[in-house]
Amino acid sequence: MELSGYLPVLLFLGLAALIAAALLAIGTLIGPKRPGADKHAPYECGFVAFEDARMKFDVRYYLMAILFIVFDLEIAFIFPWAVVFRDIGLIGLIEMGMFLLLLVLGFVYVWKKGALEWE
Amino acid sequence: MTFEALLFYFFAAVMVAASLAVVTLRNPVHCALSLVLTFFTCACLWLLLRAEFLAIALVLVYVGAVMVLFLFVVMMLDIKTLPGREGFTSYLPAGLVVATVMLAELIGLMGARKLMQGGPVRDAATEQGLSNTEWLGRALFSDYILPFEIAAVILTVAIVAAVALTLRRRPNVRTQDPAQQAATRKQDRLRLVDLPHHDGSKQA
Amino acid sequence: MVDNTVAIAISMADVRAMLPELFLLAAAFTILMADLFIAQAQRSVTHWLAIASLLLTGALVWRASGDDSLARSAFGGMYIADQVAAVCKLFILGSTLLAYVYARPHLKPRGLFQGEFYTLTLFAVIGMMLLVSAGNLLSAYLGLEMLALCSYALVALNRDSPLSSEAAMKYFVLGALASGLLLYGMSMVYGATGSLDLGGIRAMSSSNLLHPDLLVFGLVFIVVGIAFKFGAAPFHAWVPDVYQGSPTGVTLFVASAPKVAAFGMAYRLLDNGFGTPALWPNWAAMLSVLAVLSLVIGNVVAIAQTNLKRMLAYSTVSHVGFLLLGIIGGGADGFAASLFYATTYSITVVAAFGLIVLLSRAGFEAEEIDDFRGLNQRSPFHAFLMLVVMASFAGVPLFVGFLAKLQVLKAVIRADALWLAIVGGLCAVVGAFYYLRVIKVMYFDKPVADAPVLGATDAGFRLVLSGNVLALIALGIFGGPLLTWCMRAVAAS
Amino acid sequence: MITLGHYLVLGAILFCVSVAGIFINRKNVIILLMALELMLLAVNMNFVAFSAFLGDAAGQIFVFFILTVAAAESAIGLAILVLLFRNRATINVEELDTMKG
Repeated sequence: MELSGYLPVLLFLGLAALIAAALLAIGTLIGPKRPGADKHAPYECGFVAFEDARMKFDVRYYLMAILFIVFDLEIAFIFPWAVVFRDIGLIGLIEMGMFLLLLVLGFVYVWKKGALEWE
Repeated sequence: MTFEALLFYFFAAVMVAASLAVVTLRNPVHCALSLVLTFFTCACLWLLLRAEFLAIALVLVYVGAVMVLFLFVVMMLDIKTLPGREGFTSYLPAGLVVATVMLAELIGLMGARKLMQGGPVRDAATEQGLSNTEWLGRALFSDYILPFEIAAVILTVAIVAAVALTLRRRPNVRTQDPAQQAATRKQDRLRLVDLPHHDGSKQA
Repeated sequence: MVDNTVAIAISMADVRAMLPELFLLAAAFTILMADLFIAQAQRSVTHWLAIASLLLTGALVWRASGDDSLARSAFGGMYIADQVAAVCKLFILGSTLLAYVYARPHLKPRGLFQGEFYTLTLFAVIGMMLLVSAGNLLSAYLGLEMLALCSYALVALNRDSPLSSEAAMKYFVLGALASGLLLYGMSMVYGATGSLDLGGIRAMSSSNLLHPDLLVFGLVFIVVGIAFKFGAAPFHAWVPDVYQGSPTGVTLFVASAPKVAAFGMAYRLLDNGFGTPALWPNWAAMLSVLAVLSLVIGNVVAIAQTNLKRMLAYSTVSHVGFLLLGIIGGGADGFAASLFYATTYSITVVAAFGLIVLLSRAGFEAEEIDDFRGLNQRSPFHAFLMLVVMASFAGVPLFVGFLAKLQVLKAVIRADALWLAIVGGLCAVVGAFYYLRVIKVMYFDKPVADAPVLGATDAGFRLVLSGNVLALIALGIFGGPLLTWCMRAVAAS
Repeated sequence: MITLGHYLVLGAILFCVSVAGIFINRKNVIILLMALELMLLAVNMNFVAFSAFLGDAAGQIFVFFILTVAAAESAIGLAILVLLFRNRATINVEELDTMKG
């Protein structure tokens, strides 16, 4: 593997960091700052906010995130399999079939339990 | 110093700083974001080690999924009630001493000085004319069949455990069921009845 | 075009060697699916399916252990099917079976009689079977984690209990820490030997190491990791909380079979991997410290407990100390003594928690030692069963606990560690005190006015429990065959 | 030149930071879990470094499995954390002391 292939990525990252830092710096350096109570209020007109904007997340997001992790990992396993698929032949296909079967059964479990429903 | 060595020291410095931030910052959201930075710089270091596949997998799985989960949970636990770190400073000196002594011991015991005289990193995959992913895939799907299948079982266990622990059915939720709405017939909602006249006779 | 095809060396022999695990895996997934379609009223179907699959798996293990035509190692050395693995697996399956029988009357009235209890325990059993058959650091790690992940979830299964979730959180944090330490050690061992295969590590460590310093360094972390998983002092902090905090039905499982699996892991890593004469003194010295600490801390703290589950937890710590004595002894005799200890302990402890279930009923947990006050007047038969269990724990002659303690003490004496044997003997005497206290409370104290009546259990439950307890006496008097079996197993492996 | 030793020292530093994090953190279980992730990262760093310098695939494959298992592990750990918060309304390590003795 040649690392030089990643040079554009590195340059891109460096440039992105540079631009982000520059924009923030310009904003803080030359922007006018006249703080006041009204400026800090969430809404300059209308009601005063009833509660904190940081509301609690629902637990269902969490369940979705877990399922996402599991299937993300599944893809992470499928990727190298697809790359070498031609070399490992039929046994490779059976292996992946087993792997997917087990996870599909897990998926059926989640589905039947109703964890995917958003009520 | 070569450019690669320069990159190593840069990423290593960022990684150590970010990992220190994970354990010392006050706000859990900041900690989680520092952990993201740690994972990311670690992936860069793995690229320097020619472990291309793992570097990408680390970013995809950890930065893309696991840290999202961590952030969800931080958000789920009402942030106002999260404890501060009042006792933090009292444990800090002891923790620092323990960590420094342990680090010195670890480095001494594993003979790091001697290990620093070794040769450069070997790129076994390229030597065989393969990409890193091919090299790993060929080993993974031939010699590691059993662990590969066990991994599927472990992932299923994680699903079952997570659902068993956190899924709660709410009994009193009223929801719309579009399928049911669309399938409704006129007869289900509308009933035509003959109302008798006040004199008791039926209308003609 | 160049032929790049990878030769994959897998044959039906590999699959046949692993048949028990594969069968149980299929059964676990079948139960996972079937349970989705079973109404709560018919949940017993899941129960009986789980018991049937354990029995059949046991039969397969039994048949495979006697079949010499089967491969002893499969999947390129990832999986080892030797006699030690067979003995461990039979007792893992057996004590899980007993745990199922005893757990049902406890789980049912508490709303915990769910399919997840059965599927998670079955997956944990598969993890344990893989762990005791591991021929490679990777398969050992995966088996261990499968057991651990299921255990964390099982401890937290009672979702509305603050105690359960607190115990599960502690268990999780310390368990994950232990895995981290174990893995750090494994990475060092890999660096030193360039191999993940336990046989390969053993071969390399006696000849040409790449980095000799790293091997012993890694070994330290591996021993600490094993000690954590065993619950040996000073890494025992999770044991009492998990025993007390989890529902008794789960404690039944977590306290019994995993101890046999932990022995299996120690045997694989310390004997198959690091069993060379040059490495033995290194880990034996570390284990000696852990064993003495476990014996002393476990026994002394247990005296102060008023909660029976917590007392049994500290007594577990001390029993782990005894178990480690046999491993320190090393060699075939030492490991055989430990194997005997682990297997008999697993069926003793499951009986002890079974008796706690018997005295519990809906809305009431018979956890305090005081709940057993005057049990003899209320139910002489159950008081007698408890007497046998406690006497066996204490190591009173004629009971199986005595025979087990004798074997491990002999093993350390043979290894020229007389001082360890003396510490062990003294601690056994101290330990006898708190077991005898339970017996005293049952026989000589007056029952309190609002003494709990025995919980509702069916005849099958009582029959199995009585058989379980009688086995403790039978093995105490006629324990020879099991002991010989253990010795032959270790010698042949 | 960057050698195996450099990477191992880096792994050791990460390991010590995570142990220190576990020690000084008595207030928040989430940060404890993050420190545990750091420890696994230290392990992975060692494995990848050894694997790269040995030219052996086994180490990198082990890391792939550690990533898989650790993701499953943190999913279950966070599920327990959610339960704990719901039952006890705290995730303060020092307040988790209902059981004593």
